[in-house]
Amino acid sequence: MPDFITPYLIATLVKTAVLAGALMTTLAYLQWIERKVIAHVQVRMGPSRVGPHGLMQPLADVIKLITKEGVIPADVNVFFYVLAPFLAVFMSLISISVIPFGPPVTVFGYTTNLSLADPNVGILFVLAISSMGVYGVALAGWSSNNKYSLLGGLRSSAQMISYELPMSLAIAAPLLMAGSLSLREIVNSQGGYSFGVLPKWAIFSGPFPQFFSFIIFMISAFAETNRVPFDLPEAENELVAGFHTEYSSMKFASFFMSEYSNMVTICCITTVLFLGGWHPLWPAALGSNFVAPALFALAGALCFLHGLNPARPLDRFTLPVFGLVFFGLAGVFLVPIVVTMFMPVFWFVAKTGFLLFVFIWIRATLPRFRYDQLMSFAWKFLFPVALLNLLLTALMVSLVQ
Amino acid sequence: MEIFFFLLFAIVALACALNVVLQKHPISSALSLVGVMVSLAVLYLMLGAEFIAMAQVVVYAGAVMVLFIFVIMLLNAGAETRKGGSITAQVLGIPALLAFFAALVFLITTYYPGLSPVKFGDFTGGGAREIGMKLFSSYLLPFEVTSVLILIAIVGAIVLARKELD
Amino acid sequence: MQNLWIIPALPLLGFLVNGIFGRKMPKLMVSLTAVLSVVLSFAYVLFVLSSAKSLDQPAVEHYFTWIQSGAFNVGFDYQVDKLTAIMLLVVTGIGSLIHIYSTGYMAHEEGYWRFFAYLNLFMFFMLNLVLAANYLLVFVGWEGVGLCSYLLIGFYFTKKSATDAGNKAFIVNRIGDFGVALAMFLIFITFKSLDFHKVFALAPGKPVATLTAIALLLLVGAAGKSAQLPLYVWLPDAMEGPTPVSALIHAATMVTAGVYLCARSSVIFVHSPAAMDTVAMVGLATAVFAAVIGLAQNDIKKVFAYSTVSQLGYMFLGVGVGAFSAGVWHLVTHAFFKALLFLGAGSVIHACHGEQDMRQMGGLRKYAPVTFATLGCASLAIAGFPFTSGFYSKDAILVAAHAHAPWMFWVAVFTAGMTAFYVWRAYFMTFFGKYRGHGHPHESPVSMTGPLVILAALSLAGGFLFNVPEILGKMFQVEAEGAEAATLTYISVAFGLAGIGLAYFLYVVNSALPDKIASSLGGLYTLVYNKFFVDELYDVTVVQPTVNGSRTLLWRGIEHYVIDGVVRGVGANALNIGGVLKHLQSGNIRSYATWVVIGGAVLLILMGVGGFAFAGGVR
Amino acid sequence: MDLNALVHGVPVSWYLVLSAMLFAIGAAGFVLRRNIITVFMCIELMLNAVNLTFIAFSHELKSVHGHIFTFFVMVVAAAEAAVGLAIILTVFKNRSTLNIDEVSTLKN
Repeated sequence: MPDFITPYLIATLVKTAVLAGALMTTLAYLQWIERKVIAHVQVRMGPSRVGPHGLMQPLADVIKLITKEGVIPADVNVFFYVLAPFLAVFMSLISISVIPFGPPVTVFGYTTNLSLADPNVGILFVLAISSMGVYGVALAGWSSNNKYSLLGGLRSSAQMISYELPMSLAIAAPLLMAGSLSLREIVNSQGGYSFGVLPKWAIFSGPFPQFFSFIIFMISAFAETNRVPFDLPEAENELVAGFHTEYSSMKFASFFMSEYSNMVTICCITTVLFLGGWHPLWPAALGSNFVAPALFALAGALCFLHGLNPARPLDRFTLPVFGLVFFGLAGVFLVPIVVTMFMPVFWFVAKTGFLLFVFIWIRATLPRFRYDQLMSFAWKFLFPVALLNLLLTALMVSLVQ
Repeated sequence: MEIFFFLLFAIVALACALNVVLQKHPISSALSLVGVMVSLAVLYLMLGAEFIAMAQVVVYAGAVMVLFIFVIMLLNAGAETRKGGSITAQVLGIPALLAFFAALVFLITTYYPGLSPVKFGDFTGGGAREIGMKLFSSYLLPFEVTSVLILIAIVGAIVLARKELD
Repeated sequence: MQNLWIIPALPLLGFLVNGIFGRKMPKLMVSLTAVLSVVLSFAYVLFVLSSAKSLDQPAVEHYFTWIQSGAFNVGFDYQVDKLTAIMLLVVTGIGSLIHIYSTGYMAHEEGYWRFFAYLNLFMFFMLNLVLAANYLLVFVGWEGVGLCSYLLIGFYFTKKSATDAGNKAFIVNRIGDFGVALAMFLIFITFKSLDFHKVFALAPGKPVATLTAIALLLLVGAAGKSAQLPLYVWLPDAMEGPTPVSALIHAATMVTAGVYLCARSSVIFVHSPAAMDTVAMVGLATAVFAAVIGLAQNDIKKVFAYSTVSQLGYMFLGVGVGAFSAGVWHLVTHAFFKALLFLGAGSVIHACHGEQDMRQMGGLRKYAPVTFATLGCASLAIAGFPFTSGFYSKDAILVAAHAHAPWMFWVAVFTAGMTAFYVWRAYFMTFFGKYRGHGHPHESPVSMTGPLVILAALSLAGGFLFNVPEILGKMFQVEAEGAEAATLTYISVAFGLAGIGLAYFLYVVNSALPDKIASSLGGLYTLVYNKFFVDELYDVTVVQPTVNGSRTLLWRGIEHYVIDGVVRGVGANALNIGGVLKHLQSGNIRSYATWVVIGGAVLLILMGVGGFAFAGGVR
Repeated sequence: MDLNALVHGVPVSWYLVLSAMLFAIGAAGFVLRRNIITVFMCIELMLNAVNLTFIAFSHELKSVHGHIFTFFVMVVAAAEAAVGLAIILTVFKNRSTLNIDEVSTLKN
């Protein structure tokens, strides 16, 4: 074996492969989940044709988008037109590499972090990458040589720049309490429980609970990811489809991919900064380890229940299968080795998943802002409040020390 | 290892820098400049300047250059026109530049050949904590003055931009 | 940390609020902001002093490094020790009273907010001055109070005499400030530091000549700020400002900054006997000189102004003979009774509808009883009536002076008699006899009489309530206070009583006599009445030559022929050269850039040829 | 150049030469380009080159002061970009050209 193949290299490659696979699957199925959730909010069925419960829908979408003709309109700046979706996807995927999903684990005697990288300035890295995300959108808008696209691009750049400020300020407050820029350190600083039960997450405890910061961060996150109610760059009724009007096929899909990937990343960051990362909601001594099996078992039981009274004929077969899968998962999460290794990951994923659900939920609920409202909201309300919150936090932190 | 990454990003930086100067269209120049800045950020990382590397990306690539692109889009600036001109620049420009560059390289190679080699991890004093400590102790006054400067710049930019409206 | 910065910060806050928003705020808010900021500051001073463990050693608080340049390192440091504590109490205490008084006195004036903004700014700088822990920070306060003094003297800026007086104060003070600046340079060269504790620790080992030079330069500054000979001329004119300003700045606090500086630098002074003697002589001469002028003044504020100059001379005498604590004691008691005198004078002027000439007053004791009573207390105190505050402090100085040189005692005690005479002359002219002015005099509002009463109590009892020498203890290295000599006390009291009696005889019993005496003295009276023509003398010897010299020599001579000639010559040649060079100034940025690059290349090549002298400095 | 030495790391002088090259390219752009925005970008390029020198020397001296200086350069550059671009907007509005050679009079 050549000497450059170190355990570190192997571990990194494996982690990269696992993470990339998991992330891509998540992105694909996030679309499905979103459609399903919105459908249920609106009392509809949602996708249900391809596969059981429409589970194969993402696959079908991908095949459709790949096989479609990739039209390159006549008067576009070809280089930038092609570059823009790549930039967007690249910038949205790369920041997942610094997210810590769990505490260090030991596999075959080799201890490794459950994250691809752990730079000392992790959160700055995330900010840096997210600030670069503007380019994809702005370039797409400009290179399309279409005034709606250009407007969409300009709008989205302005929006992202504006909301980056309150977001950075909201991030700074929990950083003050953690005293580090490394995401792993930030999560570690939120471990433990006050009074034995209340977790020391930034949102709950510390010298100044970061509740406002959390809210500000979430609002900015909606704007940064161009989600409803801040989805002005792609406001259909005003701008056709915004900056990606002229895009088709896989290039079009990559913008969606980047949007969902941004969502996932930002939910991970929220979990790390405010919700204590992989730390469970209550101590393991009080049985938090049984949450995962209980949840899966509950899901399995529900599947069986619905399988007994099927709404559609096919459900009679599919739902019990899902039920068995869930029961299996519940069983897996009772195995001690899995508990020690993956229970933190479960908690992390659970929190992130909940936040993603909030994103979808809000999309199904709220109307869109007007552009001037959006801007004045960022500059005249969010920014001062974030600043005030930062000042208060700094004051409290310095008083406590 | 270091030599590989250095050469990679140095070449990228140089290529992008040349592109900045050679491209006709300002938006191509701007994006090439972003490339220079990001490669420089990587070089900073190799030199142990973690914080500055990130600040480089956030401030330069993420803010300043976005502003440039914004203005280019806003003015819909096209490829440059060739009208009027400076005879001085055309006649003396290239020789002067070459002389300047040659003198600079000569000085560097003559007087700084024996500096210690850069190895990743040699210098770890460039984190946010160290810079923050220095910034808020020895450099407090410059820091505060800089904040005033930024305030002035904001006011100035707004005044100039408002004039543009009426 | 006792967070001393809060003390000056509060008035600064008041200044900012009033200065920025005062124009738009209702008067009540303005006065509330101003008064509250100072009163809170006073309260915080009390809190600091009560919570301080020991004030024997100055507790230095370092906030941040202000200037750092090579070996020159000045921090923004405050310190509090006993001397500072006393000054703090005086400044904030009297300041609070005068702020309250001003709300009544200034109630009907234009620029009400401006007045209070300036007054708060003054408080900030004064507190900065007494709290500072190094000379440079003292100098900031020193210049700041000078600025506020200028602003407040010229408060009625539509009046030419007021703005002139402001300019005069500012210019005369510049001479003193120049001395302080030179002293600071010398201190830094000698001690490599401006911090008090470092300077004072090193002072004993330095050559006497250097210390003498520093002390004398400091004395120049102190003489400017504290209106000593020969720089006293600005203070009487400073009475053009509103009366509360005269009381606060030109009687109680700012003018004592010079005394404070000398007392603060006592370590330097005691090592230089020559400087000490100079201080004593300057003080004594000023005391006598001002007292003589005070004898013949008719403007009530001018009388008190000259008495201030005279009393400041006393303080310098005390400092000069080595009785630093006696000097500071007199500073404190003087702050009480002179603030009271001025506030009382203000009340009198208020009562007489702005009249300041004592010949237009009289018989006011019926109309303004509270002013009458309180001003009486102040007059007793300044005359050194037994057991009033002035008695103790003046006595301490006199005893020290006697121990130093008996003749100084005799001159000083004679001056004390004169002081008693002219203050009581003013008192009798104002309150006794018949009212000689116009309109109906009236008593002032409570906001004005209230502070008067408090200050009257302090004037009477302040002497033994605040036994400064006892408080200061071993603060100063050398205390030359002689043994308590009862005889000396009797003599000084006798002189004081004689002065009062003479005033009573001349201005109440036989009020026609003074005019006869004046006319019989003839030229001498004219001389004194015109303040020895010092202003005219300065005008002829300093001001006119400066102005004329500037006009004839600098303007017509140097400026017109030499500089203009050079400029024209250059201009003419430049035109020719420019004809050639104008092609460089094409207005084309790229050409400019090319020239910059060429310049850079030439510079680099020269550096290479020159061997790159600083190459060795890298490591 | 001893190639074996390169295994131990990159000589600092390489960084300096790279910085000199970037600076020279930036200067060339400044002198040769006509578009005012491009010229402005070349200024940023030169600033970046200088920053690299600061960081390189900071590594050589093992001190953080060079980083601080770079930090200030960045902040000033950001302020400069804001004002400069505002000026460019005004110039464009007044003369409707971005050619630096046409903006060569100080009159009106």
